[in-house]
Amino acid sequence: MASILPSRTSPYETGNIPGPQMALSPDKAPTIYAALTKRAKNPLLIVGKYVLEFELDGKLLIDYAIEIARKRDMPIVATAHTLKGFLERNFPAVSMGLVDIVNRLQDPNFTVDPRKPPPHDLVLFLGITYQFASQGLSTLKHFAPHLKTITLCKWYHPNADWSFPNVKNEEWKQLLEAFIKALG
Amino acid sequence: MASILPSRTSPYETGNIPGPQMALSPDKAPTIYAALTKRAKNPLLIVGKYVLEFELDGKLLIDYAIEIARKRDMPIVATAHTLKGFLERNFPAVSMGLVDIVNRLQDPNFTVDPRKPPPHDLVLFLGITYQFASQGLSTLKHFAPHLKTITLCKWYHPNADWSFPNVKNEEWKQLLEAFIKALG
Amino acid sequence: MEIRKGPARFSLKELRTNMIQAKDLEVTIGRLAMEEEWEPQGPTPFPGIKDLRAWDFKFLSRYKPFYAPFCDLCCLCTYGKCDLTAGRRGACGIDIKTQQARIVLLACCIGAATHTAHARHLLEHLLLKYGEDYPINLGPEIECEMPHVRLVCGIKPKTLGDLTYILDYCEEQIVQCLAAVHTGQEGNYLDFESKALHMGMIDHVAMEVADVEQIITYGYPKGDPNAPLTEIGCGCVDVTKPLTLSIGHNVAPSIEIIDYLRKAGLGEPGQAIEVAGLCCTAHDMTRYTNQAKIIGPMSYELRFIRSGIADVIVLDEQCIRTDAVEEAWRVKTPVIAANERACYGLPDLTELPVEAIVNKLVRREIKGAAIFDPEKVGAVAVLTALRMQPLRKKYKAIPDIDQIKQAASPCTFCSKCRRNCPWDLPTDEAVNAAKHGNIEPLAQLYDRCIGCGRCEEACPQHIPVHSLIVAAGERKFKTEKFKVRVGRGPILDTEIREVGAPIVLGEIPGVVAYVGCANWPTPMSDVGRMAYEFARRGYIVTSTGCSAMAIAFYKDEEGRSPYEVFGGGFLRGELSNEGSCVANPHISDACIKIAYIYARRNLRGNYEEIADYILNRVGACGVAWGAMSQKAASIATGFNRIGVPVIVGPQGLKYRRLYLGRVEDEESFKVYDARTGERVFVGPAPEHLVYVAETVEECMVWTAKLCIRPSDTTKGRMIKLTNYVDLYKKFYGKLPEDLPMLVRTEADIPVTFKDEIMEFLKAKGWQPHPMPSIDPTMLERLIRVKRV
Amino acid sequence: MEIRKGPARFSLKELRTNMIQAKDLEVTIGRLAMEEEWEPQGPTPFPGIKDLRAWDFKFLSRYKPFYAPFCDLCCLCTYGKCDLTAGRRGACGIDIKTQQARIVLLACCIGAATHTAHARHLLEHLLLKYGEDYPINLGPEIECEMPHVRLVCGIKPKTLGDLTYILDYCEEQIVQCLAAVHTGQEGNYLDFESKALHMGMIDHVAMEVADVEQIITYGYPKGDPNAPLTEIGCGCVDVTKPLTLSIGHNVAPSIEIIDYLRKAGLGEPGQAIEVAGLCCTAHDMTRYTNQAKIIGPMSYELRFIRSGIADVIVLDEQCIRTDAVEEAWRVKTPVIAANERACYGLPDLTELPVEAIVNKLVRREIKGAAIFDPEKVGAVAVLTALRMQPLRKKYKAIPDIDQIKQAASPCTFCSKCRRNCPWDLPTDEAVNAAKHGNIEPLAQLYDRCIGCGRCEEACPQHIPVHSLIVAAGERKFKTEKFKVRVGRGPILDTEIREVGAPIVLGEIPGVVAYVGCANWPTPMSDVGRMAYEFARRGYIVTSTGCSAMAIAFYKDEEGRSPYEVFGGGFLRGELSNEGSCVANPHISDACIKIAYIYARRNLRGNYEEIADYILNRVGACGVAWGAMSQKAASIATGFNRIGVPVIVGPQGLKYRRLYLGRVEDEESFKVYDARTGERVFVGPAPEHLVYVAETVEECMVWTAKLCIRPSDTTKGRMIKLTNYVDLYKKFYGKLPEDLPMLVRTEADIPVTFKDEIMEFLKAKGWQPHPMPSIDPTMLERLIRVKRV
Ligand code: SF4
Ligand code: SF4
Ligand code: SF4
Ligand code: SF4
Ligand code: SF4
Ligand code: SF4
Ligand code: SF4
Ligand code: SF4
Repeated sequence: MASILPSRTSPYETGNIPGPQMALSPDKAPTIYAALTKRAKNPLLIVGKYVLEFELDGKLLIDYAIEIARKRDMPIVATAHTLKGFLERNFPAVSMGLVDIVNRLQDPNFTVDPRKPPPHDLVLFLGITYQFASQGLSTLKHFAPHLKTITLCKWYHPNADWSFPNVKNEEWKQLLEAFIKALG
Repeated sequence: MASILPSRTSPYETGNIPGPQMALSPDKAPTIYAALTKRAKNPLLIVGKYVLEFELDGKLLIDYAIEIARKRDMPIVATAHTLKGFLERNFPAVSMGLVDIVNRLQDPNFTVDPRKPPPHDLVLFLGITYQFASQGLSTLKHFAPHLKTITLCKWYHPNADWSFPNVKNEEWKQLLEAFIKALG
Repeated sequence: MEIRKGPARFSLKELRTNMIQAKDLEVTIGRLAMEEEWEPQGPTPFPGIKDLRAWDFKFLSRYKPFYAPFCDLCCLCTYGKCDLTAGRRGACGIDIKTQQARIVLLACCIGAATHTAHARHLLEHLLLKYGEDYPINLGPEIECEMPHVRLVCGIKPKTLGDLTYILDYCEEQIVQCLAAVHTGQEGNYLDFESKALHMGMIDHVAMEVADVEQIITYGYPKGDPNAPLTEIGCGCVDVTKPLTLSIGHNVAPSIEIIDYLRKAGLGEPGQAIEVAGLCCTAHDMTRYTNQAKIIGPMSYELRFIRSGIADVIVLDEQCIRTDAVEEAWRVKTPVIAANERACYGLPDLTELPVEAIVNKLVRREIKGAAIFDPEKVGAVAVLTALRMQPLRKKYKAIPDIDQIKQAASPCTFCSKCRRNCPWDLPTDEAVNAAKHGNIEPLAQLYDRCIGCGRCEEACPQHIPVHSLIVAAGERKFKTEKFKVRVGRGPILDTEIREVGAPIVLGEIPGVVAYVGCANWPTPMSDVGRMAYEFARRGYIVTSTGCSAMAIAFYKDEEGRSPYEVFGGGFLRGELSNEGSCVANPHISDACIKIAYIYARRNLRGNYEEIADYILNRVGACGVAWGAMSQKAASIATGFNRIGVPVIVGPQGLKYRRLYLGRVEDEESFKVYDARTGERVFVGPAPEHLVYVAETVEECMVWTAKLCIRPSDTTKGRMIKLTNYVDLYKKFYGKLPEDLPMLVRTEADIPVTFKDEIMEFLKAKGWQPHPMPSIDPTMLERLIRVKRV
Repeated sequence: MEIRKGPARFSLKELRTNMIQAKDLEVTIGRLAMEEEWEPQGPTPFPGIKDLRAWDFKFLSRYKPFYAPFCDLCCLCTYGKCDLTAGRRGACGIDIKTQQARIVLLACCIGAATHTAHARHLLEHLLLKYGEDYPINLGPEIECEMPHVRLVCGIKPKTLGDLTYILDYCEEQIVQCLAAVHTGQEGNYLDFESKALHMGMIDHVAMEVADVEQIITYGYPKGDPNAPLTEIGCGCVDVTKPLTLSIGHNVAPSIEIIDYLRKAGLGEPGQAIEVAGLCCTAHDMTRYTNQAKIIGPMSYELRFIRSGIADVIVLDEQCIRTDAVEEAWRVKTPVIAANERACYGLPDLTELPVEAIVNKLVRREIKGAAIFDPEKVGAVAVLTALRMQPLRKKYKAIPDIDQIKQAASPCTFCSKCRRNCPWDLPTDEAVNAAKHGNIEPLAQLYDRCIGCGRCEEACPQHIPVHSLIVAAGERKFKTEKFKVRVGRGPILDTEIREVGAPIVLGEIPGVVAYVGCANWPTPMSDVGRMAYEFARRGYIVTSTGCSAMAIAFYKDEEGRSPYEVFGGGFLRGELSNEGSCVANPHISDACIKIAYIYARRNLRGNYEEIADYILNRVGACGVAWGAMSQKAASIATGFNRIGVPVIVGPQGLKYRRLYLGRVEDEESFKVYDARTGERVFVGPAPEHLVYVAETVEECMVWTAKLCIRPSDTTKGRMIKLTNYVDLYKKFYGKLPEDLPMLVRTEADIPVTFKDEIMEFLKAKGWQPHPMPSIDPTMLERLIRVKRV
C-alpha cells in the first residue's frame, strides 16, 4: 500500500509538502555538495540556534560550522543570538536575523563577503529551527533564482535545492564529516 | 538542482500534489498488481470515457478492460456513457456515474457484484479523465479505508494506493499486457 | 449634505434586532414596503445562520455531502501545514471532511462577497446618479419584482435607496459566515454546509439586487422575450476602428464610455469607435446598447489581449486575468483600472484632468492608471483609444502563421506543457508537429483550449504555446462571429402564468439553465449543442454569463446560432439569455414565482416552504459545465438551497463537495403527502442536488433525469421519461435501470417505448406504485390532515 | 414593534454615499455625535479601500513586503491546482508573490470578520438586554473613549445603539476586501497588502466596539490600573465542586452562568459551583467577577477536557478545538454550543424547556445541545453541572502515572509522532523512555507541548502521546496555579497625560505589547520572562489574550508572578493585562491618544496623519510570540497600519509575509523634517514593521530596537540605546553593528557604555549626524515651511 512518509527523503515534518519542486537528496550527498560548494563563486553558510544546542558525540554543531566555513573561506551568517558562540571561538561571523539575510539574498547585488562580487550563488543552511528554515528556503526557492540552497541538517528539507535525507545523529555526523572531508 | 517533476513517478499533472500520502509505483507493477488483484476478495474495475477513445495499436482500451475483467471474473462499472461500448461487446457492465460509484464504495456494505459479499476491497481505475479520476481516488483514499485502489492509466496518479508511472503509449501497452498476462 | 425628507428610515439590522422581540407583529416603519399588508410575514424574514438550519439538515439527510478532498493538507494557520490524510486531525482538531466543508464555505463566502461588493459599489454609483427615490419598476408585466428579496428578507423594496438595506443584511450574513471559517470555530461538516447554503442564498439575493439596480437605471430590457440579437466573437469588431475593450463584471465605467461617445458626438458604439467587452461586462454593455460587441468568455481574454486589437483596456472587476496589465504592456495597450477591488498597483490618477491622464497613457509613461470615477474612465478610455489607434497598429504578441514553425523549433517534446495543461491537451504533440511543419494539430486545439496559459508557464524553452495555438487558428480567430441574444433580465409574470402549471405538472419537461464559467472540458460549442437539444425537446432553456456566450458558438446544420433558431421567452422550447452572472437569480426567481403566481404560496419570509415547493414540484436543473470560480460555487449552492439541482463538468469535483442521494435508501426519498400525512417513496426525483458528469452525453442524460419531480402528473412524467429514455438509449444504448422507480403506473410510460419498457419492467418484477399522484412536501407542518 | 422616539437615524452607508458629494460639509444627522463640533472632520472618514492606499504605498515603499510562500500551489478554483513555483503563473494569471499577498488578505479578512461578527452578535444580545440608549461611558478618566472609531470613522458614538453603524461600516469593508480575493480580481501584491492593512485597521475598529460594548454593559474595569488579581492554572479550581467550563471568546453565555448562580441563590462562582474558562472568554469572565477562574490558553484545552474535571462545557466561539465535542464525549462531559458560528452539528434545543434539555444532556441522549439563547445556556449549564458532578467523577482520558509505561509499551520508536509535531518535540524519545520505565523525558515535555494532539494522530500504534505527556506532568498539571491581573480595559486619559511626553521623547524607552496565541516555540513562561525583563527596564508593558495568560506562568526568583511584582498601570515599569483579544485596540488606542492628548493632533477622520505620528514618534512594539490564528494576522496588520511594528515567533513566517526595511537603502529611511521640509535619514527607527525572531534572546534584542524612533530626544535615545546595547551585549556578546546609524550625536550614547561605544564608533568612522533632532513626518502636506 501507499504509506505516509517513506522515511528518508520525504519532508521531515509530515505536512511540509510544498509543491512539485522538492529538494534532491542524492546518495553521495557529501561529495556532491562539496563539489557544488567548491565550484560556487560566492558561497555562504547560514546557521541558526541549534548550532549552540546540538552536540554530536560531544562536539557542538557550531564547531562543524566553523570547520566548514574555514575549509572554503566562506562567510557565516549567525542568526538569532548565535553570534555569541562565534565570538567565543573567535570566528568573525556576521550577525543577522534569518529573515534579514534571506531578504537581502533575494537581491542579486548583495553580498555578505565584501571580498567577492555579488550575488551569493550558493547558500548552505545549518542548525536553524526546521519550519523557520523551511520558510526561509521557500523565499529563496521562489525569489532568488540566482542561487542554489543546500541544507546540512538532519532533516530532509523539501524547499532546498539539495538536502540531506532524514537521518539520526549517528549518520548525520558521518554525513557532516564526509562533507568536511570532501571540501578538501 | 532540484527540478520540477522528475518524469515517471511524480503526479502527471504538475500541480496535482495532494499531500504526504502518494501512490506507490513499483518497478514490477504488472506482477504486483496482478497478485493484489488475485488476492482481493471482491475487486472492481471502473472505467471512464477514454475506454471508447484511446487505442493502443488499433486495440481500443475497452477491449483491454474486458480482458482484465474476464480474467478475474470481476465486475466493471462503466461510467459516463461508456455502457454503450460494453453492450456492443456483450459485456454486462454496470452503468453508473463515477461519483455515484465512488460515493457507494465509501459504504462497506456495498457491492456491485451480488455474488460476492461486500465490501469491495480493491478498485481498479482505467480510462477516466485524469483530474476527475484523481478526485474520485481522493475520496476513496480518505473515506474508504476498507479498500485499496490501483490505476491502470498511463499517468502517475498520486491519490491512488498503487499507480502505473507516467508512460508513453508504447510502454503503457506493455504494462497492460503484462498485467493481463500476470492475471493468469 | 441634504437632509432627506419623508419619514425616518431604520436600518434593517435594527429591525432584525427588534424583531426578535416582536416576531409576530407587523413592522410598519418609514418608507420601506413593510408597512404594506401585501402578505402576512412568514416565519423567517432576514434569516440568520441558525434560522434555516433545520431545513438544511432535513434535505442534507437525503442529499448527503460527498467530499473529494483536493488537498490532504491544511495550511490556514501557523500550526500547519497539518496532514489530514484519511481522518487524521489537524492541530486545531479538524478532520478532512470538516476541512473540505470549511473550504466550501470559504468559497461560497468569497462568491457571495464578490456579488455583494459589486452590488454595493454599483449601487453607490447609481444612487449618486439617479437618486435614492428612483423607483424599482420592471415594467407592467412584472408585478412580483424581486422574488428573492421578498422571500428571504420579507420586505418589498420600492426604490433604489431601499436596496441599501438588503445589502446591509447580505454583508452582515457574509461576515457572520466568514467568521465561522476561522481556525477553531465551526467544527461540524453539516453545519459548514448549512452555512454554505446560507451564503448561496445570500448570493442570489445580492445578485438580484445587482441586476435589478442596473436594469432599472440603465434601461436594460425588462424581461423582454424578444430582446434583440447582437454579435459575439473576435470577428465582430471592425479592426480598422479604435477599440475600447472592457473586461469584467461591473458595467458602470463601460456605460460611461458609451455615454461619452454619445455626448461627444461620436455616435453609437461601432460608428467612430468599437466598444467591446469580455466576460459579463460585455453582456451588460449589450443590454445597454446592442451596438456594443461581445468578444467572448474568460477563455478569450489572453488571446484577445495578445492580438493587440484593443487600443485601451478597461478593467472593472472579476474574471480579469491577473496578468492582464503585463500582457497589455507587451502589446502596448494602455490599461485603466476602474475599481477599488482590482487596482493592479496602478497609480491613482482619479484627481488628474482627463487630458493629463490620456497623455500619460499614450506616451507610455505608465502601464496604466487607476481611475475611480466611472465618468472619467469613460472620457479617458475613448480619448486614449482615439489617440492610440494610429500609433500601435503593429503590436501583437501572437505570431503570424508563417512564424509558427520557427517559434516551435526549440521544442524538445518534453511534455511539460501538456502536463501543466488543466485539460491535458496534447500541446506537446502539436508543438512538435508544428516544429516539423504541420500546424494542423495546433489549429485543432483552438476550440478546446481554455486560454489559461499554463502550458507556456511550464515550457522550459519558453515557447508561447497558447499563442501558437491561436496563431494556428488565426483564420477562425479573426473571423469568428456569432449571434447571441441580449440579456433579457427577469422572467415576466405573464410567462409564469403560462408555464407555471405545465412545469409543475411536468408537461413542460423541465427548465434547464446553462450557467457558469469557461473551464470547459470540451469545445465551448458543446454548451450550445446541449442547449439546442433541450430547447428542441420543448424544455425551457435559460442561460447566463460565459455559458450564454458559449451557446452562441454552436451552429446547427443550417449554420444558425441557437439564439436564431429559438425564441427568447421563458416558454416551452425557447432559449433565453438572462444576462450576466448577476442575472442568475432571474432563473431561481422564476422557480419562486411559480410557487407564488401559479400555486399562490406566500413568499414573504417563507423560504422553507418555497424551497420545499421547488424541490418537489419545479423540474428545473442547472448545468455549470465549465464552472470555475468561487462565484459559481456560491451560485450553484444558492440554487441547491432553493431546491434546484445542478450538474457541473468534471473539474467541478475540485469544488470538493457534491450533494448526492442514494435512492436505495428508500426512507430518505420519502416525502409526506400533504393531503394525508402519509410517507411516500418518490424515487430519484431528483436523485442528486449536485452531480458531476464526465461527458457531454452523461450530462444530457442527467439533465433530463434531474428534471423529474414527485409532483409530475402521469402525463408529465410520461413526457419527462420520453426525453430521459430517449437520451439514455441514444447515448448509453439501452433502457435506464432506474425505470422501475420512475414509472409509477402504466400511464407514466412513454408511448414511444411502451412495449419495450413494459417488457423491461416485467422482467424487473415491477409493480405499480400505490400512490402515483401526491401533494409532496418534506415539511411536516404543511400536512393538512394529520396522520392518525 | 416599538417605534423609536427621537430624531431620525440614517445608516452610515447612506451618509458615506452622500458624503462623496458633500465632502467638506459637516454632517448633522440624528443622534449620532457627528453634529457636534468636537473637531473638524479630517480627510478620510469611513475610508474605503482606495482612501488610504496612498499612505499604504508610502510606507510599503520603505517596509517592503517579504514573502515566504507556504505552498507553491494554489487550489482556490477549479482550474487548479496551479503550480506557482518560482514565478510560474496560474491559470488565472497570478504569480506566487501576488498569491501570497492574496492569502494574507484572506487571513486578514477572516480575522476581521471574526471580531466583527463577534461584536455584532454580542451587540444584538446587549441591545436587547440594555437598550440602545445605554450610554457609552468609560468613566471620568476617559474622555476620549473610542479613539479608533473617532480616527477611522470620524464619528463619536454616544450610545450602545450607535455602535450598530460602526459595524455596518466594518461589514461593508470586509465584504469589499473579501471580494478582492476572488479568482481574477486584484492582481498586484501591493494592492493586496493595502487591502490587508485596511482589514487590519477595520479589525481594530471592530475589536474596539466589541470590547467597549461589554465593558460598559457588564461593568468591567474601566481602565483600572489596579484591576484585581485572579487565579489561573488547572490547580485553581476546587475539583470537588461542580464545574462549568466555558471555551471561546464571546462571553455572553458565561455571564449568564454567573448571573444564574446569583439569581438561583448559589452565590458567587467558586462557592457552590466553580465557573472556569479557557481562552479569552475566561479573561472576560474574570472582568465580570474575579471569582471566576482561568484555566489557561488554547494549549490547555485538550488536557483540561481530557482531565474530565469539567461537568459541562459551554462552547461559545473562536479558539475552540474542533474535536471538543468528541473529546468531551469520551469523558462523558456534556457540551452546550451557544453560538451560531460554532454549532458543532448539535441539535438546536433552544425552544425546549431548561429541564428537558438538562435531562437529555445528563442522560447522555445527545452529545450536546445547541442553545442560541444565552440566558437559557446559563440555566442549563449550571443545572447540568450540578447533576453531572456526582455521576461522572471517574471519567478521564488521561492515564494515571502508573499506567504510562503500559500505554507506551507498543511504541516502535518510528518517530512519526515527532515528525508530525509542529515543534519537533522529542516525543519519540520520551515515549520510548517511558516504555522502558523512565517517564522523566515525557514530564519534561509538559511545559513545551502546545497541546495540539498531532503526535497522537500520527502514531501508528495509537499511543495517546499528548495524554502521556500530561500524565507524566500530572503533579504540575493538577497543582499549577498562578496570579494574573484581571483585564483592565482601556488606557486612561490621565495615564496618557503622564506618559505621553516621555514616550514621544523616548524617555520611557518603549511600550511593549505581548499579544496573540499559544503556538509558542518555547515554554509559555518565556513570554513572562520577556515581559518581566522589559517591565524591569522601565518599559510600559501591556498584554492581552493567551499571552496575558502566559505571562502569569512565569515566576521570578522569589516565586512571584510578574503581575504581582509590577503595577497594572500604563506607566513606566508597569505591566498591565488589557483583557481578551478584543482588548488589543486599547493598546493601539493608547498610541492614538498620545497623538491626541499629548500632541493635540486631531483624530477625526485623520488616519494618515496619526499613523505617521505613531510610526515616527511612539516607540511601541507588539510581540506575538505564539501567533497562530487569522485574527492574530489581522490584529498585527492593524498595528502595522497605525505605525506599530510587531515581532512574531518563528512559526509566524507561515503567515507568509513580513514587512522588512533595508536600512542600507538610505533614501527609503528618510523622512521630512516638518519644520524645514528637508529630507533626513533617520536610521533604522524602526527598521522593520513585522519581523520574525527565532529565539527569545533575539526577540528581546529586537523588541528594544524596534522601540527606537526618529523623535527621540538625545536623552530618550540614550535610554533606548542603553537597553538595546545592554541586551545585545548580553545575548550576542558585543556591540550592535548598527550603532553608527542609531547614535546621532555623542549625547545619544549610553553613559554606561560610553567609552566602549566611542571607540567602536571611531573605528567605524562615525560622524555626528547633522540633524539630531527633527520633527519627523512622511507626509509632505505636514511640512510647515516648504523647502525652497
Ligand atoms: S486551521 Fe487547523 S488544520 Fe489548518 S493549519 Fe491550522 S491547525 Fe492545522
Ligand atoms: S514544454 Fe515546451 S519544449 Fe516541452 S513539449 Fe511543450 S512546447 Fe515542447
Ligand atoms: S492555454 Fe490552452 S493548451 Fe495551454 S494549458 Fe491552457 S488550456 Fe492547455
Ligand atoms: S461565468 Fe464565470 S468566468 Fe464567466 S463571467 Fe461569470 S464568473 Fe466569470
Ligand atoms: S490547501 Fe492548497 S495552498 Fe494549502 S497546502 Fe494544499 S494545495 Fe497548498
Ligand atoms: S485561483 Fe488562479 S492560481 Fe489559483 S487555482 Fe485558480 S487559476 Fe489557479
Ligand atoms: S500535542 Fe504536544 S507533543 Fe504532541 S504534537 Fe502537539 S505540541 Fe507536539
Ligand atoms: S509514533 Fe507512536 S510508535 Fe512511533 S515513536 Fe511515536 S509513540 Fe512511538
